[in-house]
Amino acid sequence: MMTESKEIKLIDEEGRRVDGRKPDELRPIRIEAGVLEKSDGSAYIEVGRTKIFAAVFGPREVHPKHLELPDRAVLNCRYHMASFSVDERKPLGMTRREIELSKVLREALETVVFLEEFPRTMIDVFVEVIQADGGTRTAGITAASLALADAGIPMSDLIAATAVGKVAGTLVLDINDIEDKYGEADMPVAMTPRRNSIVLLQLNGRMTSEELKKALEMASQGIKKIYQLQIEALKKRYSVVSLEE
Amino acid sequence: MMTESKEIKLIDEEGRRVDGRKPDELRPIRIEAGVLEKSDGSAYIEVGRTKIFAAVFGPREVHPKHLELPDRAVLNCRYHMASFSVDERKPLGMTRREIELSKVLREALETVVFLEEFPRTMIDVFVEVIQADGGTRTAGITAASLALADAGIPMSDLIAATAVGKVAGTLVLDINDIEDKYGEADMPVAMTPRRNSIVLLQLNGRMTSEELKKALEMASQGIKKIYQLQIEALKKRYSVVSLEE
Amino acid sequence: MMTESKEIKLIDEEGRRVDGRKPDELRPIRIEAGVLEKSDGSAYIEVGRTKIFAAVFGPREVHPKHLELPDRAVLNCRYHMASFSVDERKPLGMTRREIELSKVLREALETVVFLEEFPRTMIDVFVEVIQADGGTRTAGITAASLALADAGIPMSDLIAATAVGKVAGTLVLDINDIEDKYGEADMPVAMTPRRNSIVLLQLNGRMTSEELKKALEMASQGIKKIYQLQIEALKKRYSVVSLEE
Amino acid sequence: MSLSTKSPRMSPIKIMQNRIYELLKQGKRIDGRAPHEIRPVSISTSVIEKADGSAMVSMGGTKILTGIKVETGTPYSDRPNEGVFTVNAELLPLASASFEPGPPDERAVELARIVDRCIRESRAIDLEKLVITEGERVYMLYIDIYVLDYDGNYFDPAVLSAVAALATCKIPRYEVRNGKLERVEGESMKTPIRTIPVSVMIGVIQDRLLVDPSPMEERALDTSVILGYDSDSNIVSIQKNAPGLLSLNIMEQIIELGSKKAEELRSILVEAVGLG
Amino acid sequence: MSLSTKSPRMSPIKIMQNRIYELLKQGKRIDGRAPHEIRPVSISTSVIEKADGSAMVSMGGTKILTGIKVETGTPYSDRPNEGVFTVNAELLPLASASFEPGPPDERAVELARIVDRCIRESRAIDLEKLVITEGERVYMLYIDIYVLDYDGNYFDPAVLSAVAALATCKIPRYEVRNGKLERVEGESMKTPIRTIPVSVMIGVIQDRLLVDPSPMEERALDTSVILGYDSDSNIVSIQKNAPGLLSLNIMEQIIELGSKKAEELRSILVEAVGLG
Amino acid sequence: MSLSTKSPRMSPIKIMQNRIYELLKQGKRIDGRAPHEIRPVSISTSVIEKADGSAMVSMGGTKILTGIKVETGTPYSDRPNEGVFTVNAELLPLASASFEPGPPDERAVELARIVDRCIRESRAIDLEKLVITEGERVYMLYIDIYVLDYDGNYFDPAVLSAVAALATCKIPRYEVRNGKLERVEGESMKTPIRTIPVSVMIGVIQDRLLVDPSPMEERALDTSVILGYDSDSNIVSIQKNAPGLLSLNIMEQIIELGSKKAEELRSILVEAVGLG
Repeated sequence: MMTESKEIKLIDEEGRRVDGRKPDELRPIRIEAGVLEKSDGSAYIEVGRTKIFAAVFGPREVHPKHLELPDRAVLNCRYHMASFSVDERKPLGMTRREIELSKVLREALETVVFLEEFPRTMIDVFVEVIQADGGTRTAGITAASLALADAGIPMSDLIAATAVGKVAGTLVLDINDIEDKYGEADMPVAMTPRRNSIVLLQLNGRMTSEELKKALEMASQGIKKIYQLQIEALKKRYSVVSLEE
Repeated sequence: MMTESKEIKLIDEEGRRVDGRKPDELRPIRIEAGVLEKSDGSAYIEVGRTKIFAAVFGPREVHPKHLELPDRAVLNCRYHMASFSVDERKPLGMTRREIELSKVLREALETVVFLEEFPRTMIDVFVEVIQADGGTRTAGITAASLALADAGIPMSDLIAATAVGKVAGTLVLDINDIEDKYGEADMPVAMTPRRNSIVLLQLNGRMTSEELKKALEMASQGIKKIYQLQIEALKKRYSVVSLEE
Repeated sequence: MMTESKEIKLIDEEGRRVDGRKPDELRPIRIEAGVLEKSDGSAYIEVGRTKIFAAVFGPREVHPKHLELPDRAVLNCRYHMASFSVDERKPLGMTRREIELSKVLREALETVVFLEEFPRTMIDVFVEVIQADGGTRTAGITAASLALADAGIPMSDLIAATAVGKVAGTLVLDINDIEDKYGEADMPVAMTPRRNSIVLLQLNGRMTSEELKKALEMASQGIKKIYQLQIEALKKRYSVVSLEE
Repeated sequence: MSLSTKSPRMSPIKIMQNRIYELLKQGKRIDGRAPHEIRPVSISTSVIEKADGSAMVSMGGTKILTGIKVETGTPYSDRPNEGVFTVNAELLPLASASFEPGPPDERAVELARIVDRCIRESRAIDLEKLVITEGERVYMLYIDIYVLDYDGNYFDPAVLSAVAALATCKIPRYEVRNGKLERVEGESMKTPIRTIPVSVMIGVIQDRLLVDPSPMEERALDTSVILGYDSDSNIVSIQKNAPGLLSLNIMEQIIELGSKKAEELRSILVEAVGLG
Repeated sequence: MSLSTKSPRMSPIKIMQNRIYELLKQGKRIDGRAPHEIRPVSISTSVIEKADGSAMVSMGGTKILTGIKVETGTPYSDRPNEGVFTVNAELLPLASASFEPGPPDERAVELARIVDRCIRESRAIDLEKLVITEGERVYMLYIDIYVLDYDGNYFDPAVLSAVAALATCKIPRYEVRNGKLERVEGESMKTPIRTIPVSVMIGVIQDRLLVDPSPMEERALDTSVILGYDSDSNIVSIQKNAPGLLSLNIMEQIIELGSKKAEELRSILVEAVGLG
Repeated sequence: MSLSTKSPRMSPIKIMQNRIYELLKQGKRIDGRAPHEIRPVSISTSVIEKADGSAMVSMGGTKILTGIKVETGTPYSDRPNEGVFTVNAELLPLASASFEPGPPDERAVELARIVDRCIRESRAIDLEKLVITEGERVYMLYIDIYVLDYDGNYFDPAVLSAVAALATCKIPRYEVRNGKLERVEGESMKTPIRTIPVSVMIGVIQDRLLVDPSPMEERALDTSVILGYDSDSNIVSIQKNAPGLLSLNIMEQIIELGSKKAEELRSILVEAVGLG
């Protein structure tokens, strides 16, 4: 994000992006709930080539015991990338980036889950990035909140998320890996769509105050669309469940 | 084990092996029980140049507490090699090979130890390879079961073990390091000699079904001989103990 | 300490050391108690360019629980150096040297703290070396015992400490980094000044029995001076506290 | 350190074991399968575009993803004319309530080593064809296996996914030009495969065998064995991976059964990756 | 793995939160500050002679020490003409009863990454001037941050101390002579600084904002955000670092408030290090 | 982090301490030894054929195995004309119920560093003779110590075994031929030894000293000191390794006693390894 690319044209003469999208256009998104057998809830998301599984276990016994909270559930969140999910093979073990993202995802999820309903228990959320092509934390939390819903964990709202970037001076919705690498800014945003409130917000890169406000508005519009896809995925899942039962 | 050696003649014209043995001949073996002061039971074994100590502690309190089992003892087993036991200095810490071998040794020992007699306790078995010249896991479990007997832990039977190899197309008993390195297969086998049943079995390398059956038979014969040495070691130990007390 | 320097003149014609001191002269020392807000007791020390913070927490709950002792407090001590405190950047994490020094500092402090007065609790002592220019363990324990006093932890005596070195055949008090590096011996000594007894003693380097005895005497003299500075620092602290309250 | 685990000897296990054994004698299993019946297998390859090779394999409810990244590096000093491969496996915590986050535990290490052994001992990869400059620069294949959903027997689908990923891997070509290693843009080569190893996990209850156990069956088994076979029906690896006695007689039955099931799995694999 | 911590939702927190909110509505805070008032800042530079750059910063009772060591090394292959810097942070156990010894936990990692982001994304260091031989040898700056005393908001003083240490850092000069890298004795250069990034931590309780929270306020906040600004008032980094909802409307207020406070902090910093 | 351990101050200890002290005043010890009597020592060298040097030492019931592996590597930049050695120690869990598996704890680290100090500060190894090419290639000796059975005082037998292994070590010869480092097959050299360091552990109860303490004595001691001596009776290392007061007067007695016992141990060692 530090050097503006001299070679790669991030916005062409017609205002199109490297993958042909318009600035405010999302990548193709596929969302599915209930994709894994053994977790209590799960989801799969594809945003362009970004591919992520999320799974939820719990509420279950807290282990180790001393982490237990008397008045609510402990929410545990792990954001993790497969070694082959990125261009250069990621070594095994958690990187500092994965540790930080686990924290911001956990904090966002804590905002919506009714943890008080399950004191002395633990809810585990595992986000596994199997391919990373930009926007993994936002796709990851979108999948994670769906997996929580699939697990029947009560929440005040779903969380939907996307990242707004700035490339060649233009704000663009749902930035991909190349735009992130050669662009000027990457701002992941997660919101509770019904209340239109931010639950996760980060920025890497430079924006003016005005750009930042516009970028938040742009994110908010994209998030509403992603939320619709989540709802559809849940409906599909529930109808399947209904048929099955 | 992958390339058949072009230079080293693993079987000579007279059918002898690199160290002069016949295919079905064990290396010189020395077994001794009660060799360490501070453990509850111990044993030392030399199989050719392979040299191993084993020691047992317990049944003792389980630490940490949450590993305790209500209906039986926890058996803990660690297979570990000294840094200088191998040709290239082994770095400190457990290698993946040591982790795997700790598991297969533990599983073999669990088969014979009457764990149900000691609920909520722990039995620790430590196998320390001080020189590795082939057959360390089989010599290790042979010593470990002797150390358990020395510690007075009740078992359905001792375990005796050896490895059968395939070198230059010939099945050979109790393979050594060079045969392992340049041969075609290495099959460690541990058995309960009285019931003639397998408790540990692995294979690295290629064998036909027929070879495999013959190799198991060959192992079984060798194991009977090693078992006799274990019995002698125990007798010697008990007679010493009787004299001492 | 292994090669006597050929180039650096550790003692000049007039018997002066590299920094102009006489053999039995301490470096300028600054000691202050109560320098940190959030710990229960703290101290800061400068001995020449050596700069160290020490802080004490407790008596407080033992965590994890199983470390608790029924008849006295657990004393925990960590000696740690900032990465930039030394000439070559120290990698993050504890070195073997830091682990050893944590042990000898803990043992020295255990000698004077009345641990029996606080059974089932923990007292934590953290020594943070922010610049190391020789004598960090001795300056560190001098600060640590002051921090304990500042925390109101009852002790039989303060601990004061310094290191005696041997450079170019001469015994020198309070050796600095260059003398340590190019000299023949470094002997850190910590004592309880009122009882004139040793609580920490190490030696790196060669001395004859006679030299060792003289060096201990020299250390004892230096320690008395440092003790006075500790007392002054405490008085200053208490008077400040009195004014504040 | 390897520690006993909770499952094997608890009394509910004994009851389950009896039930499974009674069914086996009738040629049945709890989930309706025949004793020697493997669950449905599905294999998708090249599912991760950023990996050089990849395969998602499901076997019943067990789901495994393997990805391969190819790098270049120096060969082992005692094998200067061979490329290098390493196998890692992770039992992801999202796959089962019994898996915990953190560095690979003994089960994950065992899985990685069993897959490694199947590939290495069968000599499936012609490593001599993975040399760029002898003794100096070779291809290094990192085969990383992730268990995504654990519904029993992760061994056989892990081998399937690793071999499927290998067989469809596109190794980026490198050349030494003017003494410098350079990527030959746009060019890649297939992994030089010599044989198609597969593994077969076989469980024993008393005198009966079953294949591809479910988690409930795994807990109830007297013992179990995983066997690797090459395309010529040679046995290339064995791992008895649980406590319990195994008579020589039962072992002979296991060898024969394994050989048949290996052919079955191999034909599924060959079809999926278009080899043969 | 990131786990919930004890503080946020306990009922004593709610009571404290109400009290803080009532005070805020009256333009007050528990420690007597105005809502948008930063605690007194003091900055001392070059406090560690063995470091190439260093700064001790206190902001109220929070005390941070940053030291920089410069080494030489190889550049990243995708940035052959740029020097390298890395930021580490440790929450020393002597700074707070809530910090534990051991490897950096998620809070320390977050702190390091926020400081890194402020410096990196503002392009504060002209990395192209830190090259000795393009593609081969560059300067590497290790920026290590230690929290010595934690009395709330370690973010803003950490950025101040890192930037103060950078701005006053004396980079030892190296040259390549006859193909060998050599230290040019006695010579050093200033860090090539292009802009002065600072961060501002802003807390939210309902519809009110406060800056530079105390520990008690941190626990009572609905949520909080740390924003980094460059000298031209661009926002260069944001981190929402706590659970809680944040409306777009409040976020706009935060951006504006942050911009003002950033200027205030920058002028203190510029004066302390003699830049401008 | 270093934590208090259970033993030192419990009341059963006080009773044992009184009993030991009363015996000492009569010139006796619980196991029948005189206060200044070392337990029987046995030294076997070259016990591990795969190591370049090795020695098994028992001192009463304490048993130590040291092995040395020689490799080649680059010297430290500030000592270009010296070989390198490192000492590691492990307190194997099979040696005592009080040792746990895992990375070396503070006791193991202390043991390694005490042995290292005895060898390094006595300048026992002529490191300048371990250079292959100055500044580029030197011999590196890895001295690894394993405590196999712990019946008190592992320090003195550890030093004995390390020095015995060194004195009998056969360093494989390497040469640089045509710019390449090559092993000179079949040739080896002795470790260049300049002095024979030994250590003596001395325990203090009130005004009495004892040497080579048993575990029971170790727990009951007021304090203890380990001293290293070279062949010329210089003291080369000291470690007070336990809490407790030590008067200057007692320390003088310790120095003299240590010197005598060091000679005794050295003569046993010299005889065993055939040096002198």
